[in-house]
Amino acid sequence: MVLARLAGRRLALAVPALAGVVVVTFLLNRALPGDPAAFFAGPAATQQAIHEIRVKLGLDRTLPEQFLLYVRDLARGDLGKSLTTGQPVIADLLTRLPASLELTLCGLALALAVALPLGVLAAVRPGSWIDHAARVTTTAGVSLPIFFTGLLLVYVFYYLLGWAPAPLGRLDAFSSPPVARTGFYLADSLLARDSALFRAALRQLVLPALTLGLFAMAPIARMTRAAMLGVLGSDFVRTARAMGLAPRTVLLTYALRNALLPVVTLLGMVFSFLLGANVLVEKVFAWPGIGSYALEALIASDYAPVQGFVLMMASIYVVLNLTIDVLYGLIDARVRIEA
Amino acid sequence: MRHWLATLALVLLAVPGAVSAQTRTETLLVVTESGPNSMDIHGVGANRPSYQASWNLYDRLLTYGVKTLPDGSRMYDYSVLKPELAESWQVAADGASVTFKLRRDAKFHDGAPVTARDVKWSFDRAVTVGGFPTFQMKAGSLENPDQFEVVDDYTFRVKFVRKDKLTMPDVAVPVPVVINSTLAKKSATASDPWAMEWLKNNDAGGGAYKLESWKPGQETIYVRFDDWKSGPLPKIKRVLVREVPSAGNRRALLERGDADISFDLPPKDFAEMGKAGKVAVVSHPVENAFAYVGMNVKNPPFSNPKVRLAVASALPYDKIFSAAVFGRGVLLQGNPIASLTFGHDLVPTPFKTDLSKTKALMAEAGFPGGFATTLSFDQGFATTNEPAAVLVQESLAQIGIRTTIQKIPGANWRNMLLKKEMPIFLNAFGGWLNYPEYFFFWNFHGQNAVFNTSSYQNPEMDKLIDAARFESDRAKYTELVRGFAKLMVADVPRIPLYQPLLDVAMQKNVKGYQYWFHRQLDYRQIAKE
Amino acid sequence: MSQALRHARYVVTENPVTLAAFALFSGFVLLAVVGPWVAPFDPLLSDTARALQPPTWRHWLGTDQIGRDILSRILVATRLDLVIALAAVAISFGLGSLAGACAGFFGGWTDRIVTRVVDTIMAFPLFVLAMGIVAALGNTLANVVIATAIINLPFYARMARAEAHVRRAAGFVEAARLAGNGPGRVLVMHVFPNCLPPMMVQASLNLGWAILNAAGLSFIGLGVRPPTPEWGIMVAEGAAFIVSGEWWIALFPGLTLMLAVFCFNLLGDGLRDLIDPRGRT
Amino acid sequence: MSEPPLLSVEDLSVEFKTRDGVVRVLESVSFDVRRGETVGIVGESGSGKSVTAFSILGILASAARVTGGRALFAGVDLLTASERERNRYRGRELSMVFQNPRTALNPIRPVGKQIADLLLRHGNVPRASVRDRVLELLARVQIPDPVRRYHAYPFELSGGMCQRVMIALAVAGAPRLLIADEPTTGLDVTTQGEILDLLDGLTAQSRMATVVITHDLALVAERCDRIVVMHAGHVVESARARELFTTPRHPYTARLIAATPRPRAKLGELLPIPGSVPDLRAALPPCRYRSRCDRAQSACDQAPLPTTRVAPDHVVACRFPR
Repeated sequence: MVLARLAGRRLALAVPALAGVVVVTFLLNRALPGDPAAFFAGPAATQQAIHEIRVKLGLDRTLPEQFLLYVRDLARGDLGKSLTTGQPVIADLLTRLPASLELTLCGLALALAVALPLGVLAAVRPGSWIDHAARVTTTAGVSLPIFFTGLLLVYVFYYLLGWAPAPLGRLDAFSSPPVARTGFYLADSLLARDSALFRAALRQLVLPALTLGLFAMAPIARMTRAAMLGVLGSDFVRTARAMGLAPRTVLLTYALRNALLPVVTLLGMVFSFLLGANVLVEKVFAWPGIGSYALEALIASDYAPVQGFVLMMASIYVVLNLTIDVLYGLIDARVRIEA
Repeated sequence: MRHWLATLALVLLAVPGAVSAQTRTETLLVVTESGPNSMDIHGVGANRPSYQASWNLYDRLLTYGVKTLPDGSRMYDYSVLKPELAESWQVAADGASVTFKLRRDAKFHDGAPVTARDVKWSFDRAVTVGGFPTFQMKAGSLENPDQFEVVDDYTFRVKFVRKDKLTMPDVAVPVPVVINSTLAKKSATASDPWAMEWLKNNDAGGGAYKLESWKPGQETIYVRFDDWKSGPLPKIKRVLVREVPSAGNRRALLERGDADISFDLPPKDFAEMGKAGKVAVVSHPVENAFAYVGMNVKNPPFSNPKVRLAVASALPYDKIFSAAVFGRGVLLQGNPIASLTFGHDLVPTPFKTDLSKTKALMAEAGFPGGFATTLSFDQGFATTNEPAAVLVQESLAQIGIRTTIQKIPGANWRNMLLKKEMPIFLNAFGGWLNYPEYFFFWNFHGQNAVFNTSSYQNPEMDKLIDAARFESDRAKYTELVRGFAKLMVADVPRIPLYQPLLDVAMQKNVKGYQYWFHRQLDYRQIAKE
Repeated sequence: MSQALRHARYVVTENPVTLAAFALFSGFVLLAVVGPWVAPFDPLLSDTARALQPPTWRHWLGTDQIGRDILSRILVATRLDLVIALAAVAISFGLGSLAGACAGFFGGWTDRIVTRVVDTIMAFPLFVLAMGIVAALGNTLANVVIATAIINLPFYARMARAEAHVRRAAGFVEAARLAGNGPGRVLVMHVFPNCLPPMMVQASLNLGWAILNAAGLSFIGLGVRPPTPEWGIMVAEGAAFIVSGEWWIALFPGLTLMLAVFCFNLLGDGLRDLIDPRGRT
Repeated sequence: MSEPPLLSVEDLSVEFKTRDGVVRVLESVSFDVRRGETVGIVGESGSGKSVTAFSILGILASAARVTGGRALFAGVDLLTASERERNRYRGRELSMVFQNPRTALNPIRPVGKQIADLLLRHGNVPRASVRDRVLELLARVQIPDPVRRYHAYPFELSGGMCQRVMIALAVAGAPRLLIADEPTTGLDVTTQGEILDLLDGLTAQSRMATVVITHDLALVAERCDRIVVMHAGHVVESARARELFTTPRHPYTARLIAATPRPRAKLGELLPIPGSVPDLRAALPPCRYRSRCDRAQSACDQAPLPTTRVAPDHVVACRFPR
């Protein structure tokens, strides 16, 4: 189908970028100061013991050799083993990825639910108090360091008011996770029709999603406002008003749908940005995502997980751009027809 | 749109499902900063939380007694050995070996009976895998498999290589665990004879607790092994250990009653929680351990003893003790032997902050104008080290030593220690066996082990340490300890600052906590009212 | 010229928020210049007797764990944080737009190389790239700036490339080339100035982002070296004290940081109104 | 011609607030339109033709403000009516066809659906049969193969085809007045003819009043009953088509006619109109044509500019008509 061709072209473009990522991560990792062999030889290790481990990890070979070994393993889908958790990296990443995705998607959904209406309102009444208020609040949201917002929210809503649940990760201590079908607790608990579990998972998600969401509201609101301003001034909106269509139809079906095009493209960038900023939110909310996993590995100079993480993020980025294009094609036929 | 917000508000305010009271008193929720990276204490690079897993999942032949301190808190008694897996033991008349009688009714978690063959396989494994476990066994002169002999299914003999008073205590430390060898061998391979890979993620023990589930980096769940025979059956049925990286959140969890127990919080939180009284805080000086400022005695400028003495009289001991450690410890001010260890009173507090003679010392050392250098510390312990480093930096500046602070990530820290090139740094060391010569053997002996961070080599010191290790006469032993303690204070390769406390905060209904030398939680003695 | 001035006055007066942003920005620049002299105490002086004190008349914003005056540290830190922000943005703005403009203008191999590099950087999870760089090269101030600069590079490169590509065919560029100017001169004199306006907007937004990035790095221990005062590190250090009740250690640097980033973002919007025709009401 | 006019615009004045000051785009514009009649509004670009139409429909840009006058449509003043009330008139009582059809249609919504939207809004057509009504309309505006074109997007249709869709939209609600703003500008000549014939055919069938806005004098000459000439926001002259061309009384109208190419006229005979439309921001004399008028005298500066009725159906706004 046409979209398949579009997807094919986008993938072809992504391959060199991915290759670039593989090389850069490999070199960046090798430049990390720590020597994993020393770290894992344990406190009482002697030089000899550390050398043993270095050989075992294959770190004694020349850089090009190590790179070839790495690429060969990569081809076999073996991302190596994490020395911090002792598990194969691919297993760690796959168990932890849904946690990060679920958090980022909820954060994005929250941001959209607030920023889109704000953007539209600001565009419908430019220069009014709503316009300024929208701009000031969303900009304030993005001006705070994300970890600080998180800690503040925990302090106020959990520690002082007790409204929010304990920041203990994806589920409180006493409920066990649902049967893993998609890995998304919300979806899995719905599939298992376990409303209590759904509520428990949702309650744990609120604060971290709000922290992430706050961070994404500004760009979305700003882009929606600019796009809506442009569309509201366009000829076809004037025609729609001249035809006496209902104000809601003019605003939503005609104007907003067209304004969504640039917003959708922006979503791709905001999503990957949020995945990156996830690292800090996961640290604050004990969220077992891939961000904190990569951070622990980076601090411990444990190469395999860092490389695995970056590769996964790069491929998510490619898949993301693909979905954006498809989404774009669905909304705007011009792209679909001309592809 | 409105509908969605309504459900969100409803969900937020709904009261969490009331977990039945009964399960709540039989479940213990522990919150820690980081979790185990292996279930096998012999594993490569097993971290400290892995010791907690191994201690609770596996049995050992012996364990230590218990003593109650004046303040009512309970701790292990390193002078008393008690049976665990071994019902009884008999040191041979010629003192060349010891024979253990194993319990006949002991079983592993998978129901298989525990025999001497399992013990031999486990001990052989401990002395041959290399790395930390092997070193720890060697500290008690348990060095090669020939020493271990299976007499019959329930009798196990250990032959001594030499008379070493540390051998028996070394049998009760976390390393010599008893592993279910038949189960383990099923997963052994030619390249991995000791089933290291399998045992890293699986439980082949017979200890008081079985492993229900382990999600690395998230949570570890233990459940009680009801057929455990090596001691009184624990009261806690299920233990949840949740990793919560943010210290602030861990404190909030404790204060709001959502978590039962935590032990790795910053000293300030323990000081305040102790005063507030909402949560019970039990503290105990960590035995045979202290935080210190180390200097490299090989390379100038700290190779000059006068410079080291000047530093010793410039350090702001009280300021560090109050602002960085919040008083959670015992002030040592240079005393190389920590409290609760034999010999701690032989060289009372040799140094105090006194800038008067530092100028003269620096001049005599040939540095009237002072010099510039770097002050490093392990980023993993930044909570106390960073404020301490800033205070040290400020005091050294007053005697002309200009330092730039270098925060080094955990992985790289051990690497830097091994290189022994850091001029001046903050570090800490704690030995499991509570004997002064054990501490000096690791830290000041000429063999220059990794813990001898100053790379201090003095034949005279070696003579004193080696003699003390095998000296059984009380009086002579005391003189030897006084000797090497005095020598350390004179040469001052490092300046002990304070002996840290092991603080544990728990809800008021948590009883039975016991301090152990490995500084981890032992769930077997804990109960909840 | 008067028309542009009148237009600028219109934007600033018409839009009070942008006016406030300009005032705030000049305030920060002034503080960066005069900070050290205005600070009531030496920002590095410890005073353990008065550690962890809430705001008092002596220490208006309270003291931190080893008794240093938080107000003085915030004032002195202004210069460092502005330097981090401006340096990072300057490098990424300079390098990025130059590379992008060349790629757009010359096309061919330069274009292919630059786009590949930009795609690679874009494919990286931004924050992890920063962590990697600082962890690899050590957490000196320079590395924090370089890490932040590299992340923002793609925005400018792509924008410059697109503008240069469009401008290349424009009439006046042809004319300049026909008039005998070398490609380099044409690029710098004609193509480049026209790429400036949209990138100015992006630059101001990135100023805020650079400071936030430095703060994020500090939170995971890769930030600026102690004891140098810097907003991000002060918030990260103060974070551990929120629950225990010493809220002022993190709150005041956090608010200052927020105000600065807030001001940069609003400045960005103001600049956009000034430059982007569609924005003109 | 005894019926009251369907639409009568009286002294309509409109201002635009821009960053360089206030622009008085329209000043006391008046004219009438009767049922079945076709009125042409003609003038150079920037003379305020389109603004007049937008004011009547109430779809002016946010920066515009109506500062005076009335627009009575069958007795109801559209200028002072509430937005809700005005919205009920638009598309149902009066509708509009715009200049560049391709951009005047929603680019990401099939044209059939856009017509259906209007029918569902005004034509009280049940949802089930709306599709057939749309196909009917598409056929009425002579769009070939309407079933396939129903799902087409504006960018897939030619300019002419898009204009036909616009016309379908405009007549779908069976309005009594249709305003066509430069309906054929930008189309090739043959399509222009077809579009204009189509418009005449549709409006004649239902005696719909039509206003055609254009700068093409030749077009209004053939197709309009009466013509209103606008210059810089003023109605300088309005009369029946034949009288206007035979006896133009306002100097600007005369010049306009002289500048319009006629079948037999040679290029040399065409006289350009000197000067250009005055800048409406600056202070303006009562007669805004003064700066370009070759008959201007000092008396022209006296305010107000008189409008004299030189014949029952012929008005001119000039102190010294020809």
